[in-house]
Amino acid sequence: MAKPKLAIYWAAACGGCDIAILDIEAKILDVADFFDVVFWPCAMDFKYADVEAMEDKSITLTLFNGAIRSDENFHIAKLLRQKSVVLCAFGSCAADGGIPSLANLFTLDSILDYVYLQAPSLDNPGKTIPQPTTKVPEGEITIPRLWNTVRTLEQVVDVDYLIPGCPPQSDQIAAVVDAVIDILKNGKPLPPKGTVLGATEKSCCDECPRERNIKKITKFIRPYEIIAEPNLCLMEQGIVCLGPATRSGCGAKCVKAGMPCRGCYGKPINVRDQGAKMISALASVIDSTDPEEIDKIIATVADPVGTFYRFTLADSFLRRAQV
Amino acid sequence: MSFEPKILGILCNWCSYTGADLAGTARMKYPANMRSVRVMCSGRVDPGFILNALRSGADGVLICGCHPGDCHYVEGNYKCMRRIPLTKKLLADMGIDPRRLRLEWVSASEGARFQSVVTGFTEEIRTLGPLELRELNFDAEHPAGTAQEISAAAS
Amino acid sequence: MKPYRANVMVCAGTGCVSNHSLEIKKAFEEEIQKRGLADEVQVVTTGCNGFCGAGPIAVVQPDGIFYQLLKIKDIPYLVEEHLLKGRPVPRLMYVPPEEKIHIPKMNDIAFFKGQMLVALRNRGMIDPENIDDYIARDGYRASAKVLTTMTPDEVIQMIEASGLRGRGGGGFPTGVKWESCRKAKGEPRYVICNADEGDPGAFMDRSIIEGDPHSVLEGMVIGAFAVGSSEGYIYVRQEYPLARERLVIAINQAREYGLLGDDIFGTGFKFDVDIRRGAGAFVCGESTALMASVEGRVGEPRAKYIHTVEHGLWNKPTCLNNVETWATIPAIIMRGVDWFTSIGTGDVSENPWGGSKGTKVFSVAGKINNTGLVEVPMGITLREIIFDVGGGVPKGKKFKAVQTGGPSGGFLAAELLDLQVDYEQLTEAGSMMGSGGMVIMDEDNCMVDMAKYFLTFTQDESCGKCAPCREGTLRMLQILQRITDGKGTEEDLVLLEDLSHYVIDSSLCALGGSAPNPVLTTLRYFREEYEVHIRDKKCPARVCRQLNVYTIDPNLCVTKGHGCGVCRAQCPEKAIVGEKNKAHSVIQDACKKCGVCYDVCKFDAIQIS
Amino acid sequence: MISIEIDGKQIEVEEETTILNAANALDIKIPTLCYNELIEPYAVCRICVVEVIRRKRTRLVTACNYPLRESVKVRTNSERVLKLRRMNLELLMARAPAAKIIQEMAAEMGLETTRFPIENPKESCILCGLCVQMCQDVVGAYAIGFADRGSKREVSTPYERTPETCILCGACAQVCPTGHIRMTDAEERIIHSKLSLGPNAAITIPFRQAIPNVPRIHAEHCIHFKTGECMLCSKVCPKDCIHYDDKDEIEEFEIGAVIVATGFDDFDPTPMKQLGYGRYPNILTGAEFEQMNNAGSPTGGKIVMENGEEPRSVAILHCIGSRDENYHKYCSRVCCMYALKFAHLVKEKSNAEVYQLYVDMRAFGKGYEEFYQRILDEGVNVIRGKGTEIVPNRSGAGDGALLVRCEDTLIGKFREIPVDMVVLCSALEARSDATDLARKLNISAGADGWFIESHPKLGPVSTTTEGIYLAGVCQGPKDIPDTVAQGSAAAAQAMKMLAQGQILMDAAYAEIAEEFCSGCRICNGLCPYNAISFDETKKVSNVNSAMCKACGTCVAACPTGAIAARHFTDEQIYAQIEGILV
Amino acid sequence: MPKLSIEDLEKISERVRRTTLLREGAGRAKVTVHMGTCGIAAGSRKIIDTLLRLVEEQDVKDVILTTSGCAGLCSREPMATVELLQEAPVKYVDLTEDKIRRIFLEHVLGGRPVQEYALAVGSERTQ
Repeated sequence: MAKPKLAIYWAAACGGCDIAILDIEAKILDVADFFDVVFWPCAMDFKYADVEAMEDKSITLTLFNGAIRSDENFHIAKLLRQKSVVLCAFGSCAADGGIPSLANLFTLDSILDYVYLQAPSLDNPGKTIPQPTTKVPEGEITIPRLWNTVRTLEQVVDVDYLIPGCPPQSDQIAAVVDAVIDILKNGKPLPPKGTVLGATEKSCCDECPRERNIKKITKFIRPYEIIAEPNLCLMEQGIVCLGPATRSGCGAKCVKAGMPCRGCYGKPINVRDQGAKMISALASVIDSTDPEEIDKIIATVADPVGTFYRFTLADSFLRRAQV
Repeated sequence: MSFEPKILGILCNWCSYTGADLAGTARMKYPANMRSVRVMCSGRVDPGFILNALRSGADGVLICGCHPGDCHYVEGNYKCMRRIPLTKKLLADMGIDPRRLRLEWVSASEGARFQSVVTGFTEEIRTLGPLELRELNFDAEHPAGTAQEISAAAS
Repeated sequence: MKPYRANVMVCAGTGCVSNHSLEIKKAFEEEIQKRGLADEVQVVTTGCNGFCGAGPIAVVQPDGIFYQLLKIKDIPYLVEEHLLKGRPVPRLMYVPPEEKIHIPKMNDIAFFKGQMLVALRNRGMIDPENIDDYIARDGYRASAKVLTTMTPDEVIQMIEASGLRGRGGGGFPTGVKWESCRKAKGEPRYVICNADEGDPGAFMDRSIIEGDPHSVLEGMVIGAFAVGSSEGYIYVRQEYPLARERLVIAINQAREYGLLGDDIFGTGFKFDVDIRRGAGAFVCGESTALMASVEGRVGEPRAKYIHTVEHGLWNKPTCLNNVETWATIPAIIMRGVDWFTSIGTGDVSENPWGGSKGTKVFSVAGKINNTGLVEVPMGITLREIIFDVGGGVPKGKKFKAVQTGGPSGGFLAAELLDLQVDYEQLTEAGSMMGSGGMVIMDEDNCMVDMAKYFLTFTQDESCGKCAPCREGTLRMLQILQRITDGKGTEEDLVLLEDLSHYVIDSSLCALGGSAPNPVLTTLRYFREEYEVHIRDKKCPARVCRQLNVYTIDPNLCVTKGHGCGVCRAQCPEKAIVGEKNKAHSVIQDACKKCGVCYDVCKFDAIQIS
Repeated sequence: MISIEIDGKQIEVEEETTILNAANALDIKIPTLCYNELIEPYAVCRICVVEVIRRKRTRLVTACNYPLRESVKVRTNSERVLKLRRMNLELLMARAPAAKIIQEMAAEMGLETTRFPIENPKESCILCGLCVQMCQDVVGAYAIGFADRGSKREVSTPYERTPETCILCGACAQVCPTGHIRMTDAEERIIHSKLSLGPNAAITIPFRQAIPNVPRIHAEHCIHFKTGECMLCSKVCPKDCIHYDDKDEIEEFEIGAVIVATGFDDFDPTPMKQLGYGRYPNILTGAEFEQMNNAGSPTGGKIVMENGEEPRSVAILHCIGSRDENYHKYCSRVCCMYALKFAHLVKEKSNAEVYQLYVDMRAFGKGYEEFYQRILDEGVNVIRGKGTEIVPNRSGAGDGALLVRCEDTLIGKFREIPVDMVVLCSALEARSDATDLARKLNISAGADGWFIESHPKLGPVSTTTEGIYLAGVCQGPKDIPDTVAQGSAAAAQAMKMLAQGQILMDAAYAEIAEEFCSGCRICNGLCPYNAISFDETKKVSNVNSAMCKACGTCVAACPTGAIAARHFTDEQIYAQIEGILV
Repeated sequence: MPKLSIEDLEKISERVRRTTLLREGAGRAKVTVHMGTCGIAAGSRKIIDTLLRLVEEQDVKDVILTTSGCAGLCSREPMATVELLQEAPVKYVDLTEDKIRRIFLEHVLGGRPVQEYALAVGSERTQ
C-alpha cells in the first residue's frame, strides 16, 4: 500500500521547529522510508501548486509550525487543513502564539514604523515601508498582507493535535513520530482530538533536579544579578521561573543550565491562562503582609507581560493589548 | 441613556457577602450594575477570573474581602492583597486602565460601607467608559489588515 | 679508633668540677696539643673518683699514677714530664697524713686499697657520657643475659638468694620486695629509682649516677623484667643538675642503642625510663611521699599498711629501690650469687634477713682526712673505715663519735669503733645503716649541738601531716635550744626522752620514726655532756656560744695585734673597749656571746673559758 | 572472716575491717579526733594509736585505718598506749589551747596543764585535715587546703583570699571537731522580692502544700550539680530513689482536645520609676505581700518591713499598670477585691494605719460590696485618687518612712501621706510567650495578648480552631470564681467533642491530584492551618483533609491546577463569571 | 642506630677493647720507648710514630705502648724495652724505623726476641 504522506509547513516561525525535526538524527531515516514527504518548503523546493493539486485528505499527517500573522499563513493553513487528515500544531508558535505573538502588544503600524523608520541601525533614506502591492517596471509585485494581531493555528483552522515547545525537544518529536508510525502501521486508534503530544501532564518542576522548599520571596531579581545556588529552586532565590506553570516534557534543560524556565511548553492541562496562573502562584508566596512593602516587591517584577506571557500571549484571555 | 457599565463583584463569603446581605436587609440602595459572585475567601480569587471577566465583557471588577486580621481563614485576604497589585500591573501593560480593577475590605457589619463602595466604583467605571476589547476573536471573513482596515472593521 | 697509648682520666664529679677540674681538663688538652701528643694521649673526663678530699684528681693510665689537688698552672709541667718524657711527677702525688712519702700508684693508696668496688666498679674507668665505654666493661651484658636466657622468676630467685638488701636505708631484702611486687595484681606496673638522697652529707647516689648512669639503667631494666613492668621513673633531686644531665645523655644513648624502649634485644620486652625532679623536700625520700610527688600531689607519706608493691604509683604495683641497689644488680647477675654471698656477714641461705651481704658505699665526711666515697664490704669495722680507709682524724685531734645513717641515724661513741658495720649491729647500737652518710666528729664537736643541728634539719623537713612529728620535734628542739642557751633543767632531759619515744612510736612515717635517734643516742652515750650544759652551764667543746665567756688576752692583743680594734669594730653590741696599740677588753654583761670577736681576731687573742 | 582479740574480748570480723570498727562492735571506746565515717581515714592526729601483737612482735598502729588481715591481739589501753595518748593530748593542748574537745579528753585522762609553752592562746585548729578532705574529696569544691609545711602548716584558701569556688555548703564547719570553722551570714535582712515559701536547702519539699508532696533537689543549691561529688543523699536513701541524671523529657501525645489555661504574668512595676519599686525598701507588689502573709513564708505570716519591725502605716495603691494609657488600658478586674483583703489583713495582724488609694471601687461580685462596707467599718482610710508617686520621707514627719503623693479627688486636693510600707496592686498581663503559643496552636491572640475566644458572648471558652478551648485568665483578666466556672465549661465542651468519638467534618476540603502535582511546594507555606505537607519520597504535596477548612487559597495559587476543592472549582467560577456577564 | 642484639654488644666491646685494656693497665705485651732528652734528640719520636702506625695496621689491641724517661744509656739512643707477660724485658738500642718494625713483628707479635738488635735481656729494677 502506498506510503502515508507527510507534510511539514512553517508559517510565522523562526525555522527552529524544522531544525528540531532534523535533530531526531537517525530517526529521520525511519521517517523517510515510512513516510512520503510531499510538502516541506523549508527542506525542499515544494510549490504551493503541488499541494493545491493534491486531493483532499490525501496527506496523512501535517506538522504545521509557526503562528498565523499574514494572509499567506492563513491561506496555506486553510489549504493544508483541507488536504490533510491529521493537522498538528507543531511548536509553541502554532500552539500558543509563541514569541511572534508578543507583537500583539503593539499595532502593526507602530511595528512597521519602528522597524523601517525608527530603528537606530536603519539606512532607509527613502523611508519606504513594504506595501502589500507595489508597482515595478516588470509589473505588480504582491507580498502577503500582515495582520494587526497574531493568531494561533487553532484560532484560524480546526487543529487535531498540539505539540508544544520552542522548539519541541527532539526526543519528544522522535516519540511522536514513533507513535504515529505505530498507529499507522498497526492501526492503533488515534488519540482524542485536541490532546497535547510530546509533553506530560506534570509541570516542569517534576523534571527539575533542584531542591524545593517552602517559598518566602522578599525580592524578585533578574538571573544576571546573582550567581544562583546550583541545586536550590531558582524561584526561592528570587528569580521568576515559570517552571511551576509550564507543562513538562523538555527535561527542564533551561533550569539544568542555571537559567529559569520561560514557559515555552505552554500551560499545564488544567490551566486556561498560563500568565494569570503564574501571577496567582507567584504573588501568593510574597512574604509580606504590609501593602506598601508588597508594592515595593511587585515593583521589582520587570515586565509582567513579557515574563508571564512570553510564549502564550496570543492564546491568553486578553490575546492582545488594547493600544 | 448614558453608558451602563457591567461590573463583576467577587465577594468573600464571611465578610463582604454577609455585608452585602446586611446592606440588602437594611434596604440600602446601590446600583445594580454590579453582579456578584460568592467565593469562600478573597484568597480564592485567581487573577484568571479577573482577566476572563474583562474578556467576557465586564467593564470593571470589584474584589471584596475581610479586613486584614479579621479573615475567617486567618491569612486568606493577605494572599489576595498580594495578587491584585500584580494583576493591576499586568492590566496596565495590556493597555487596560488598572482602575477598572479594585480591591476593598468590607467587614460583615459594614453594610453602609459596602453601599458606598459599589456606588463609587460604578461611577468611576462609568467615567472610564466601556472596555470593548478590540480584535479579541478572530473573524475569518475579513482578517484585519492595516490600521485603516482595523478601524474600519471595528466601527 | 685512634691507637692511643695513654689516657688521662680527669675526675669530673661535682666536687672536682666545683674545683675547676673541667678547666684543668682543657689545660691538659691544650698542652697535649701543643706537645703534638694529640693522637697519642687521650684526655677523658670520668665520674667521681671517690677521693673527694683530694680533688681535683687526674689518673694517668695505663700507668695508674694518681695525681691530686691539681692546679691549672701544674698542667704544662705535668704533661711535659709525665706524658712526653714518661717521668711521673712526685710533687703532685698523694701524701698519706702520717708519713711524708709520695705514693704514685692509685691502688697503693690506703684510701683505695681498703675498698672493694661493686656498685662503683666502673669508677674512674669510663667516660659516663659515652655508652661504648660502659659496654666495653661488660655493660648491658647482664641485661642481655637476663632478657634472653632467664625467666623473671629465675631473676627474682637469684636476687633473693644473693641476700641483697635495700641500700636506701631500710635494708628490706630486694628479692622479697620484687617477688611480692610481681605477685601483686594490677597493670601497668612501675619501677622507680629513688635518687632523692635528702640526707645532708650523703652524696654516694650522686656519684653513682654521675660516674656510671648506665649501671642504674641496666639494673632497672633487669628489675622491670623481673616484676613485669614497662615503665620506670628516676626521681632525681633538683640539687643534682650534673647527675640529671648525665642521666639524660645516658638514657638517650641507651634508647638509641635499643637497650631501652621497645623490643630490647629483639625479645619483645618493652621498658623505658623517664626522669622526675624532686623539689628538694627531704620527706620525699620516703617511698609513699616520693610517689605522691611523682603523681604531682603534695609530697606527704601515706599509711604504711597499704604496701607500695601492691598499691604504689597511681595505685598500681610499684617496685622502688635506691640508686645503689639498682647499680649492684648487674654485678650480681654477671658474677653470680656465690660471689656476692662471699662478701659481707651472716647467712642468707634460708632467710634473706639472715645477714648483710655485698658491699655498701659510705660517704665519709666531717673530721676525717680522706673525705670521699668509700665502698667497703659489709662487716668491716668502723675503725677500719675511719682510720685505714678514712685516714684518721686530721690535725691530731682525738676521735669522739661517728654518726651513720644521716639525720635519722645515731651517734656511735669511740667504744663502738670495733662494731662491725651491717644492718643488724648498727640498729642494735641505736643508729641505723641509713643511706650511708658517715660524719666523723672529734673532740672539738659538742654532741648536744650536733643533736640540735640534726633535729633542726628533721624538724624543718617534717611535712607536718601527723601531730607527733610536727609537734613533738618542735618541742624537743625548743628543749635542746634551752639547754644550749644554758636554761635547761634536769626535768628537760626526762621530758626529752619521753618526747623522743612518743615521736618514734606514734609518727606516721620513718622521718618522724627516726628523727629522735640523734637525741636518744647522744643521751645514751654522751649524757654527761648534757649534764655539764645544764648544771655548769658550760659547753666543754666551746661550741654552744651562749655558754662561753669571751675575754681578751691583753699581751697577745698588744704584742701581736697592736690593738688593731677589728673586734671592737665588729662587735654588734659595742661590748669591746680599747684604743689603737692598747689592750682591748670585753664588758661581760654587755656581751651577748655571739662569738664574732673570736671569729675575726687573727691573732687568737680572744680566749674562751 | 578472721577472729581477733581486743583487750581480752574475742570477735569475728570481715577481712580488711579496721581495728576501730572492730572495737566499736565490742563497744570498746577508742578516742578519735581526725576520724569521720563519711571520709576515708586520714590518720594524722595519731590519738587512736593502739598496740597490735602480731607474730610475737608488738607494733603501734593507728586503729582508725589499720586493716585486720590476720588474727592478732590488740591492746587499746596498755600503759604504753595511755602514755602516748597523754603526751599527744599535752602537745595538742599547747598547740590549740582554745579547742575545748582537747581539754575535755585531757581532763578525762587526768591532764590539767601542758608542760609546753602556749604561743597562741586563741588557736583552736588541730590540723586534723577533716575540713580539707570534706571540701576536696566529698564536696569537690577545692576551696580550702593545707598550706606551708612542718610546724608552719595551716589550713587556708588559695592566696589567702576568699575563694570563688567555695559554694557555702558549710560541710567543713559541720565536720570540724573543735568548732574552729563557723558559718556567718552577710547581713540578716528580709528582702521582700526574694521571699520564697520554703527553705532553700538543697533538698526539700518546696512548700507545705506542694503537689506532689515529695522532696526534690534544687540543682542551683546542690553540691553535686556544682562539683559532681557528694551524693550523700543517695547514699542514705533506703529506697534508692534519687537519680541525678533525670532530665526534662519531651513526650508526644496523640490528643483529641486542648484546653489552654496558661494564666497570666504579674506586671513588673519597676519601669514606673516614679513609684520607686526596687529602689526604695518596703515597696511590695501584691504577690509579694500575699507571699509574706502566707504562714509558710520565712516571716511566718507576720507583716514586717525589711528591717524586721512592724510597719506603723501601710498604703495600698490600686490600678498600678491597669487602666493606664502607657501600660495596659484594660482593667485587671481582680485588684480591688484583693486590695480590700490586704487592708483587712493589715488591720487584723497589726495595728498599722491603712490608706486605700483607689480609682473606682469595683466590688462587682456576690458578697463583694458587703465586704467593702465591712472594710470601711474597720476604719480603713479609703481615698479616691490614684497613687502617683512614692518618695522617701526626708522630713521624717508622721509615722512613715515613705511619702505617697496622690490627688484626693473627693476633696480636690493633692496629699502626701507618710507610710512605712506600700503595696502596689500590679496589673495582670498576658504571658510573655502568649503570641508564640497562639501561633503554635493556630488560635489568635488579641493586641493585649489575651487569646481570642470564638465568640465574646456565645463562645467564651472555645476558639475558632476546632478542639482547642480556653479557660481562665489567659482569655482575659478574671478572678477565681469566674476562672473555676470557665474551667468546668471548657472541660465540658472538650468532653462533648471527645464523647462523640469522631469529628463532624464539613463536606468541603481540598485535594491534590498526584498525577498533576510536580512538588513545586508553592502551596506548602500558604495554608494557615498547616494542612499541606510534602511527601519527600514521592516528591508531591498532599492535603490533610481533616485540618483543611476549604478556604481555596491554595487552589488559586496552585500553578498546575493540581489542587481542587470539592466546591467552588475553577470551572464553576469561570462558568458563573461568563454566565453573569453575558 | 638499629636495635642492638647481643652480637652487637660483643662487637662494640671488641672495638673499644684497646681503650679498656689501656685503662686497666693489663695487656699481653708492653713496649716502652725511652724519651729522655737525649732519646728525643736521637729521634725516639719517629720510633713511637712507627710503633703507633704498626699497632694501627696490625689492629693490635692488647699491646701497651708507653714512654719513660731517660734509660741512662744516652749514647745508644733511641732505645726501647719490650716486655712480654711473665717474660724478662729485652732492651733494644740504636733503633731505626725498620729495626723497630722488625722487632714489633717478630718479638712483640711473634714472641721471639730479635737478638742482633738487643742490648741485654732482663731489666734493672723498675717499680
